[in-house]
This record gives sequence, C-alpha cells and structure tokens, in this order.
Amino acid sequence: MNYLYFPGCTLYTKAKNFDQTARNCSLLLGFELVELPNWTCCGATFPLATDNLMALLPPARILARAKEQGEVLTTLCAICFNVIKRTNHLIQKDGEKREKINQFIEMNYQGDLKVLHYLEILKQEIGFSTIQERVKKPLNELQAAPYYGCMLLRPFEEMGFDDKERPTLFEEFLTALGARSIDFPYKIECCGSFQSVGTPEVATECAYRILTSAMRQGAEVIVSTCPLCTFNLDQKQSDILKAHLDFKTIPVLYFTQLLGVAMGLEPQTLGFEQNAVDPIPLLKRKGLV
Amino acid sequence: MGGENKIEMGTSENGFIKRAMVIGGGIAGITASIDIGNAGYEVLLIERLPSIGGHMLQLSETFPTLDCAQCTLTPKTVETGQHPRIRLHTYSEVVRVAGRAGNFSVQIRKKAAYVDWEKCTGCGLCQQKCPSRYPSEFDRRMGLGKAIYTLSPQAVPNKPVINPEHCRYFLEKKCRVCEKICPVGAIHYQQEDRLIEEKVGAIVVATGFDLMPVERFGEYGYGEIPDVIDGLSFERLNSASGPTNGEIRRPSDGRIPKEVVFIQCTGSRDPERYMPYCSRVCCMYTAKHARLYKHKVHDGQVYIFYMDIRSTGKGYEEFIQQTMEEGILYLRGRVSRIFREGEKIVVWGVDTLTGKKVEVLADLVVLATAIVPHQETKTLAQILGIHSDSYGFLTEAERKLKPVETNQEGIYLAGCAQGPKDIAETVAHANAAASKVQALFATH
Amino acid sequence: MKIELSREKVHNDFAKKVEWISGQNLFACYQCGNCTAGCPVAFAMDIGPHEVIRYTLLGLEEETLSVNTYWLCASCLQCSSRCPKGIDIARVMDALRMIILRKKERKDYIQISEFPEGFLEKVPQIAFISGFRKFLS
Amino acid sequence: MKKLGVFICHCGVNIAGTVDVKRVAEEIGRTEDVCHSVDYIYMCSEPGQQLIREAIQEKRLDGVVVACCSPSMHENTFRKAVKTAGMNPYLCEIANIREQCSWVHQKEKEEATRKALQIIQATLEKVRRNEKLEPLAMSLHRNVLVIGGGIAGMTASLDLAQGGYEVILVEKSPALGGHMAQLSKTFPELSPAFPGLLAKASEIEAHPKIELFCYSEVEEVKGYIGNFEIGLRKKTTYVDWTRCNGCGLCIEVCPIEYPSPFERGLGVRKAIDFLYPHCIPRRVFLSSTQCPYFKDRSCGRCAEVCPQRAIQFDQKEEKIERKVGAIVVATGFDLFPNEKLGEYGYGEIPDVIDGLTFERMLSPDGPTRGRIQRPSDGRVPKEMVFIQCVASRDPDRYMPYCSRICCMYTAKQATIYKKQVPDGQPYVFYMDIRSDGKGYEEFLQKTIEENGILYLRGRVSRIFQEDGKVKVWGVDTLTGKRVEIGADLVVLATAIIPSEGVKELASKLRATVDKHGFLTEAHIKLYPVESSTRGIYLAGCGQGPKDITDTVSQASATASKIQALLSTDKLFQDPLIAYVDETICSGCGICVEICPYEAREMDLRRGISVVHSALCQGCGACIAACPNFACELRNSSSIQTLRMVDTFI
Repeated sequence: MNYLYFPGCTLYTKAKNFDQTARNCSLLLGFELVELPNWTCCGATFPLATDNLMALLPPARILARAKEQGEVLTTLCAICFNVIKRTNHLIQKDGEKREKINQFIEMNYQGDLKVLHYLEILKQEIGFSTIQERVKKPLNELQAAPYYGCMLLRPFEEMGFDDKERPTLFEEFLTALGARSIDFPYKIECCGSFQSVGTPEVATECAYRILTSAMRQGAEVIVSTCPLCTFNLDQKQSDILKAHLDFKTIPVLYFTQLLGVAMGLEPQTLGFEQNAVDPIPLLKRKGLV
Repeated sequence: MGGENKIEMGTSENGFIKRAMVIGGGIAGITASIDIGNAGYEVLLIERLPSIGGHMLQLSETFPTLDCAQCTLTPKTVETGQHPRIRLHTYSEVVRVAGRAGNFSVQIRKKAAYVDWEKCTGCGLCQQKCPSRYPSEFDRRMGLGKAIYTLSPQAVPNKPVINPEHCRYFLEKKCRVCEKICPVGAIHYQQEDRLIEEKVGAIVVATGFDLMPVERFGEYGYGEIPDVIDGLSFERLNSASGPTNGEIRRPSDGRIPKEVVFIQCTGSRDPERYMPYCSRVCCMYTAKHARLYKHKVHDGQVYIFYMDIRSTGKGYEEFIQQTMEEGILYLRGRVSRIFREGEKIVVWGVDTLTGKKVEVLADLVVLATAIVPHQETKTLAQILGIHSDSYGFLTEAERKLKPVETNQEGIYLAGCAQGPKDIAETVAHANAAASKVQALFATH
Repeated sequence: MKIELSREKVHNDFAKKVEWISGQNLFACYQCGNCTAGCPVAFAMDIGPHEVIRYTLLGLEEETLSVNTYWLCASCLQCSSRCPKGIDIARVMDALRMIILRKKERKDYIQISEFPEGFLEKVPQIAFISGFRKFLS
Repeated sequence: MKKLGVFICHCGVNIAGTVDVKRVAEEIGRTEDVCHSVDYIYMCSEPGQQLIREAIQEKRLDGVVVACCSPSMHENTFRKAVKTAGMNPYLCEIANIREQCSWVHQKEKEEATRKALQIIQATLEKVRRNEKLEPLAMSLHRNVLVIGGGIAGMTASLDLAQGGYEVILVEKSPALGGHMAQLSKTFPELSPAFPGLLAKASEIEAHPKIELFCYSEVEEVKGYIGNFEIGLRKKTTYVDWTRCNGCGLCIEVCPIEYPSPFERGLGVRKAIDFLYPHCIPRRVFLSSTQCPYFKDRSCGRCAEVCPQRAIQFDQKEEKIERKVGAIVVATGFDLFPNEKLGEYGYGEIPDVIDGLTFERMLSPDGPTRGRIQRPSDGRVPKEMVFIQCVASRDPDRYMPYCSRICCMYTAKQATIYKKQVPDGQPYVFYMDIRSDGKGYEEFLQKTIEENGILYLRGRVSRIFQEDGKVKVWGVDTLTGKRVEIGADLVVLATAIIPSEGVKELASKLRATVDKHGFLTEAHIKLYPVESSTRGIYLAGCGQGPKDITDTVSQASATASKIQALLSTDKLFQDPLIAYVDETICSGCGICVEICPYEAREMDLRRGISVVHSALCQGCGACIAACPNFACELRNSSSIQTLRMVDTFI
C-alpha cells in the first residue's frame, strides 16, 4: 500500500532529515510515501479572517490535485496537516465558498479526499501492534514526553485527531516503540508558534514552561510532531538559558527521528547534527546508538 | 400537633379512584405524599433506592440558615414511614402506566432485596459482619460501603438490601455470612424481582436530579484527579455521617486542604459544550460550602470563580455578602484548565475585573457541576405520556400559571424533575402539586 | 478613563468590521474570561482577550488598536476550544490584525529588514510564512 | 420516686463536636432517679426514636428528657415518639444543648460539657413535676379568608374552591388582578400577561364557592386557628355594584380627568371609571376627592345618565363579619418609590421612570397603546438605559436583599423595546445577571445576542438632566472605565418592597414580619408557606420577592396546606396554658389587661378571672403579673421554674 504524501516546505528543505527518516521507516513498515507531483506551499496558516479567500486557494489546489491521484493524502508536518485538513473541511461544509474556490482554481473539488497525518496512518492503516512487532531496537524505557502542540488537536470538530483535552495517540505510538511515555500537563499548550518571528521572547517563555513541565515529570527527551514546535522547543533553549539561569537543556526530537531509531536506521541518517541540543549522549546512555 | 384526620376516601360513586401515586422519595415526593395523606387520601410512594430521603439526605447543612439537613429531613422521613395513609414502595420502579385521571393502572417492579423485609428487624448485624467493601455511591465513592447495606443508619425504612454486584455469595458462591448471622433468618438469596399492579387516580412525578458527572470535563481532568470533586461530594466530606465524620480531608491523601477552589457554572451556562441553563442552586451552596469550610479550617483560604452571583431567594443576598465579608475571595471569571502538579492542583482562571489571568495552586477543587434530570426521568416521561424538554426536564402545562400541571390530566410535577430549584422552592412546588391532587379528588 | 456611549458608538463601524471579518457576534460574549484564563501567552499581553472583545464592543478603537494582545496571539485556539458561547476568539484576534494591516498606511508589525543576520536561514519556512501572513500587509 | 430516661443526641458533630456526649450520658446516668441514660448520633432519626420507645417500654419510664436541639425543632417529634410507646407526651421534655450550648461555645469544650450537664439537670427538675396532660380539642370553621386579589390570592382561592372549600376573597382595590394586570408581557416566552389572568378572574367571579369583596379591607381579626373572626370594611365606590352593568355611559359623560394611579401617572382616568379597561369585576367606581359633586354638588351627570340608577352619592361604608378556619395572606408588593432616590433625581426627571411604569407604556391597552415614548415630550427614545438593583442590594442606603425579578423583566423590556425601535440602543447596567429560572438563561443569552442589548457590569452613580437628555454616569467594571450616556429614557428597576399597610395587617393577624416588612415563614426550607401563627399561610410577594411562576406554586402550596388542615372536624391544641387557682384569685383583673391574646376574662358571677383555653398561648405574662400567685402555667409551675433555676446557681 502506498500513500500520497505532501512534504511541505520545511520538510522539503530545512528539515529534510525528518522527511527522509519517515520515507525510510515507511519502507521498513511495508509501504511507500509517494510524493504528490506539482505540490506548492500550503500557506502555513489557515486564514481566520472569513473574507480571506486567497489564503484558501493554495491548500485547495493541493487537495484538488491530490484527489486526481488518489483518495488519501498524508502529511508529516502538523501545520500543513492543519491547514489542509481545515480547508478540506471548509470545502465540504460551505457550499458557497466551495463554489468560489473552484472558480478561482479552475478545478472542481468537492472536499471528498481523506486527509490523514502520518501518525494516523501508522495507527489506523498499519497498526501500532504491527509497528511494535517490527521495531528492531525497542527504546529501552526511554522517558519520552509526547508534545502534541495545537495544530493536531484544535479545532477539535474539524481535526478529529484525538481527544482535545487529553489525547493519547502519541503516547500509544511511543509505547509501541518501547519508550516510557511521560504524561505532562503542558503537552497541549502552545509553544508560541510563529511568535518566534513576531515576538521571539514570548515563544522562548512558552518553550521554557513546556520543557520544564515535562522535566518535572521526569522526561529525558521531548518528542514533537511539528517542525515549528521542534524548532521552538529545541533551538530556543540557548535563549532560555539566558533568561532562566536555573534551566537545564533537554533534547527535542521529531517523532520520525525517534521512529527511525527504533526501526534500527543508522544514526547518521537521522540528522541529529541539526538538533540544537545533542540527543546522542542520551541515546548512547540508553544503548540506542 | 395539627388535625386528627377523620375523613376516609377511597373511590367515589362514579368510580374515580381517590388514591395518589408519588414517584420519587426525595424531599419533593415526601412533601407531596404527606400533604396528600394529611388531606385524607391514600398515597403510594415509589422510590427507586432502598430508602427515602433523596439527595437532601446527603447534604450536611442547608443555606441560608446553616441548619443541619439531617435534622430537618429525618422527622419528615420518619413521619412518612409512620403515616397511616402512606404506603412505601422503596427499591421499586414504575414499569407501566395505563388509563387516565381517576383510573390509572400501574405496574411496579419491586426489585429483589435478597432480604425478607417482613422478617427483618433492621438490627444491622448483617451490615456489621459483611466482609465485602466497595466505594459507596451514597458517599460519592469517597467512603466504603458493604454489599448488604442501608443508605444510612437512619434509613426509612431501616431495611437492608444486598447488592449482587459486590456480594461474595453472588460473585463466588461463598461467604453467606449475613445469612448465618441474621437472627431472624431474613436473608433470601433466591429472591426475585416482583411485579405488582396498583390502581391510582392521580400521579405526582418527583424524580429529582443528578449532577453532571465530573468525568465529562476534559479540561478539568476527566474526573481522574482525586482532589477535584463535585458539590455533593463536598457535602459528604462535610457531613458528620460522611466518610470523614465531617472533617474536611481531601480524598487523595486525607490531608486538610488549605487552599480550596470552588468553580461555579461547571457544565452550566455553557451552551456550546454542555448545558445552556443556570443550575440555580450552585451559587448558594458554594457560598455555604465556603463558610462551612472556613469555620472548620480557620487558616484556610477559599477562592470562588463565578460568572454572576445568583442569590435571589429570601435572605440569600445577605448570606452572600456575609460570606464575602468573612474573607472568601470571589473571582469573576471562568477556569479554563485544571491539572495536577505534584501534590497540588493547578487552576488556571481569570479575574475579569482586573483583566488578569489567575493561577491558584490548590489542595482541593470543588466543581459546581450542572444539575441534570435523573437519568430515568426520560423513560418515565414516555411511560406516563408526558412531555420533557431537550435536556430531559419534565415540561409543565404552562410556564407561569400552571407550573405543576402536565399535558396529562391527573399527572403533576414536583421538584427538580421539572427544573433546577432549591429546597424551599421544591417544597412549595411539591405542596402545589399536592394541592392539585386534592382539588382533583375533591371535584370528583 | 471615560467612555461616552451612544448607539452610534455601540454599533460602531469598528466593532461591525471586526464582527464581519471574524464572523463572530461580540454581543454573545459572557465576559467570563475563559479565553484569558487558558491563554498560553496571556502573561505578555497588555490586556486579556476578553477585554479586547469588550473594548471593541464599546467602540474603543484607538485603545484596542494600541494594545499588543492580538499581535501576541499565536492562533493556538485554546480559547476557542473552551469558549462556553462558542465564540472563535482567535478569529477576533485575526480580524484586529487584518484591520491594521489592511490600512492604507501599511503598519506592519514586523520588518523583515530588522531580522538578525542568519535568522531566516535558521527558522523553518512555516514560521516565517505564517509570521508574514499574520504580521505583514 | 419516678423512673426517668435521658437521651443525648450528637446531632452529627453539631453537639458531639463540642460537648463530650459520652461523659454527659455517663454522669447523668449516675443521678438517682435516672435509670436510663444513652447517647446516639441522630436521636430524631427512626433508630434514635426507637431507642426511646424501647427504653420506655422495657424500663417502664415515667419521664423522658431528650437533650438535643431547640424544642421548636423537635419537641413534637419526640412527644409523638413517646406517645407511641404508651407514655403521656407531656412527660417528655427537651433540653436544648445545641442552640443554647454547643453552637455558642464551640471553642470551650470543657465549659460546654459542664453547661450541657446543667441544662439536662435543670430539665430533669422540670420533668420530675410534670403532669400528664391531654390536648384540648376544638371545633373549626371549614372555610378560608384570602387577603389579596393578585395572582397569588386568585390562585389560592381557586385551588381551595376547587378543593370544595368556601373562600372569602378580599381585595383592597376595586378589581382583581393586582400588579399582574399592569404587565405587558411575561418572560421568558413574551406572551401577553393579560388573557391568562382574565380567565382566572372570570372563573373567580363566577365560582359559587368564592365570595368576592373588592375595594375592601380587613379591619379586625380575632380568634385562632380554625376559629378566626374577621371584620371587613367595604369601602365606598358610590356605585351600587348589584345594579351597575359596566356599560360605561357614566365614564363618557364625566368631565373630570386626573392622573390614573393604575397607569402610574402616564394616563388619565375619569372621576368615575373602571380601575382599568376589561377589569373584573367589570364595575365602575367613583373617586370622591376628584368628583365635583363632592365639592359643590355641581355635577351629577353620571347619575343622570346611568340607565341602572346605580350611582349612590350617599353610599356608606359597610362592615361585614365572617368566621373562617384559616387565612391566606397574599398582599403582594410595591416598588420602592423613585422619590427617595436623590442621586437619580428624586423622581423629578420625567424621563426617569420605574419598571412598572414602563410596563404600562408597553401594554397594548395602556395609556400610549403600547407605543414607547418619552413622558416629557412624547418622542421615541433612541438611547434607552435600564438600571438594575436600584435600592436593592444596597444595605447601607436602601434594601440589602435582591429583588429577584428585575434582571428578567429588564431583559424582557429591552427586548420589546428593541423590537419596536430597531434603530434604538438599549443599555443595561447590572451587578450580576440573575436568570436562574427555567428557560431564563436561554432567553437572556438569546436576546443579548440577537438584539445587541449592551450589558454594562456596574452601577450608576448619578443621573441628571442636561440639554434635553438624561445624563447617566455609570461604569463598566470589565474595562474599568467610567461610562457616560446621554439617554432619552431611563428605566429604574427599583426594589420590590412589601405593599403598604402589611405591617398593620400583620399585627392584626399576630403574624410576624422581618425588618423590611416581609411576612416571615415558619421555616425557610420546610415550612415556606406557613406563617409563624398557626392557621395563617403566606402566598406571593408579601413573603418575599418572587416571579409569577414561583408565586403561583407558593399560592397553590398554601391551598394544599389548608385543605389538609380543614379535612378534619376537630383541631387539637397544646394544653400547656395558664390555669387559675380559684381559691386564691382575688378578681383584681390585672391579668385581663396584661394578656396579649385576649385569653383572660373576668367571671363576674364568681368574681374571679378565668382562662379562655383556646386563645391562651401559654406566654406566662399573667403568671408574672398576678399579685396573688393565683396563676400557674401547666407543666411550668413556679416551683418547677425555681428548681430549674436552682440547678444553675
């Protein structure tokens, strides 16, 4: 079984390692991520102003093109997933907007594509039990804190990813990999998102609160589903150190990186050199690299 | 004192049966039954639990006088139990109703108590010796009950029932301790549900309320944080007959909480996610809770998050003002999220009057969860052929002028089954229902 | 400190515009503050989201447009997900941003030229694309 | 020697938390004549009462002391309990160790325990000399007086009449309906108030069991439960209502117009007119202070034109006497007068009106035919301010209580206003929005959302006139900013207060009122419709502010209580009353003068004073006053009292 796949800008360029590990893992799990031809940027924000039709056109076009290729579209990046899925939902529910959009993009798309996040593919299509069986290097009770962020969960009615107040899908995933999943209250709190370009110190403070919350519960590593969250939580730790003298750093991994470790991919292929806080010492301590 | 009733009535010449059935043995049903009984008519009082008293029996004190709830209620339950014209059918449910005003045929299921109540003297030995313990529903799962139980030592009738889900005999076919210890041989494991038929001329529905379960509130921890409890649980904690003998101790570790947060409108006034209506009693019982707590834990601090303080009854506003003056901090705003952090419960709220986000590290959080109709009310409404609204509350014939009548002649409403109300309003509502029954009987 | 209210002021064009762009009814607001209570960046805001709604409703255009609240909003939707009246507060915040960014004077919140050197190379594309969309006209 | 039993209640922790109940039981148990002394968590519960019954039977007790809460709470309960065990109920006494001991000495446990012991010992002294007594049986009248013809009185009357009892309904104004007749629509359905009310009024007028006295007042009340003697005063309408057919010809010819109190000054009525259009009974009445005939006999056109010859300029007041078994007091409410509100212009700004006045304006049959306009110049108000809690929730200056209905009627009024004046803006200043009835919150939220009513959380400090506008200085506490509105019309939701004359009526009825003048119920939770005087019941706003739904429930509730009371043919009363030692009484008559219940009378033939047992309440005033020690109170004799006092010193 192959899945139509939308990489998005970040995973196509700066976070290529996240993309590559996912592709490699998929093959080990018996399916292939087939890149959507002629894809464009999704726009990275779902327009909240109701009169902003223009911002809906790129994701609409992506959806329309994907529909020509198949029935399911998957993404890795939580932001792309949010934008595409919400647009899909809007096209489904709002006849008036649907008509306008179709006129603009000169296509006829009815909103009938299924949009799934890669984690949903793993759970619904492959099954976490299958993954557990195929894990080459169980994560040895690595104390991993699953950070959901906002984009997968909200708005609940449109995303339908998991329970909005206490999601568990990510935990199940980590457990399947042999890690010990650490529950922490900030797992659904926002990392500051694009404030890292607007008001960076706000994003830094958000990251500080999330990281320390996880550490208080005993986390050794934070695992994220979103490249922007990963950036805010990982790359900002040097700024946090300046603002909070008591702060201790903690590695932050993208979920495909951890999947790669468990599937036994070579550490060199996982792009750890791009992580600001080096996870290698931890992984070594756990006997995982 | 009062009258010595002399007038006996049964059936009038035209066959109109002058005998009423009251469904629900809480304060509403009790009040209606006594009123109808005192007017000289026979009453069947049906209660689904083993004894009467309803939620009021779970309360510690009542606002605004801080009278002990047991003390005001038990004389009424005793009076009901001894009333010459009231026949109690506890541990019973109405299965079927046919006919019309003056001639309803009713089928009642008397649930198997596994105890022969005719023989039982209520000595209580069986309860003492029963080895099975499990969280008691009456104590809101904060205390332990036995598999053979009465709801309280002061229960009316004071006869126990066996819960087969917890009884070792039913589960494992062993034990039989109660059977051995019973001095009168009243234990009867083979007992089965019985269906009985009755004829009545009028029906009062007083099935009362439930609280919306704390498990519904994701943002407040899905009921899984032990020290986040609901209002009725706090009543039990505060009650002398409750699991802590009236000491305010938090469920998780038994410590006395020093920072206590009360949250109003949990599930009420929330059309988007839960119930749009106001539950009417929470503002007052929370103020009462806060004061009772403060009287017991002098160095403790109470925080109350509210949207609007609703103290409309007689003496209520004065009660609220006094509560504030005792140093209880009212914060106008909702609470967005509650989570556990170590031994503390982190409460994220707001004070809209300063516009600031507020964080409280609490030891105990009490949620004033929404009043909802008792779950069986909807089915009962279908059995009776009366209307209920989308929340399940029973619908009165006309909002203003017919607040106890229904769309069916001869069927009347009393208490919270019709909508949230406090005890005083419930009693007046139940009196009114009784008045309608009396008038119906008098005119036929 | 003082507001002079009149029906023109209550049905002010500013509030109407915010309602129109956001698709939300500001009169529906309970002023319960749930949005502020759960906001992850409330610590840095001049006034809470519930106050922004109030200010807008009362036609305090100038004061509303001078606070940082909606610029700090990260559209995480925590407020919208818990609003008892189902108001999508994040849309209200976006509408306020749009009102400023769509003005003739093009009052951008960030200036690309002021980014530190190497910033754009480091930050993921999604961050600056969404940032540009939220902060630039 | 008597054999006595003592039963000590824990009252949960109410007593046992302070008083060492075990020690008390033990120490009392050592008293010589106490052969049974136990404690229990709730003595008033069934197992508690069973303890008492069993002890009486097993130990053949001659007297019982229950140490628990106040006798006003449970004396009855325990007397009933001992009676079922075969003991005379008056051999059972209550020692109040809760209100008078544990509750007031919470921090002094040792002292409290000692005091509890003393209270019980004193009560034992009383029981030792108690006599067996039998209750006094009295006959009763099986009919009812209902005072007040508003929705409360009307509902109670109809319920009682339907229950088969005769009702005398007395209304002080010339027609039924009370304040509800002044209302436009009712919340939350916005259905017209009038049709339902009219249907009830017609039913009352036609009901064979209801005797209706409009324009009448209760002058005198004597007697007691089951046997009240009532004196009514029928005021002069100057119209023979048995003849008047309500044709209205007199109104057409009457030349005098004056501001109608029913229309709250917004409209006029003629000197002879109906109370309001379509009123029931449909009869006119004449105001002698306005009518020129009464000034200088200059007119008299009404008499000339009346086809029924019903006008009676020489009509006299009538006194009517009746005997009834029970009384419902449904005297309703008034609004706090605008004239007392200095900061809102002392009622002198014409465009500042109260809620009832606005109701008249909104009523289709009102003075403006339902058109909303400023009283000052008739213009349609475009800036419309409503102010809540005017003189309510203001303990320092006015009334401390919440008037309960203002939030909802204001939301209703603002909704009707907005429907009529779509380009107008309603503002509501409030402290807390109180919409706690069924469907109220939903109504309120819907109307705020749909009609754009601006709710401002804050009080209004001052209102004054300026440039044809009414300036309103308020605050919005949610932004923390002062608010100023140049309003066209301001509606004040002034406090609900008991209607005029209730205090005097209450004293005639010997019913109690609170400091605001609201009638007090016997118990706020369990006896919300019973007054403190037996046989007198309370319905509607006379007892406290409430909306129509709650008023109707409460009125029906009084009917239920009365039907239970009157379903018997004998009443029984406590025999704990005064008696006279005829050999000592000198016939001085001091007791007759001092008795507040008119229960003492001189027997002129025998030259001594006697006790009217049905009237005596056992207050003891005559005992204290008697110079010869000829009076005693049953089971509270001087010797008993002195022995009780001895135990404390």
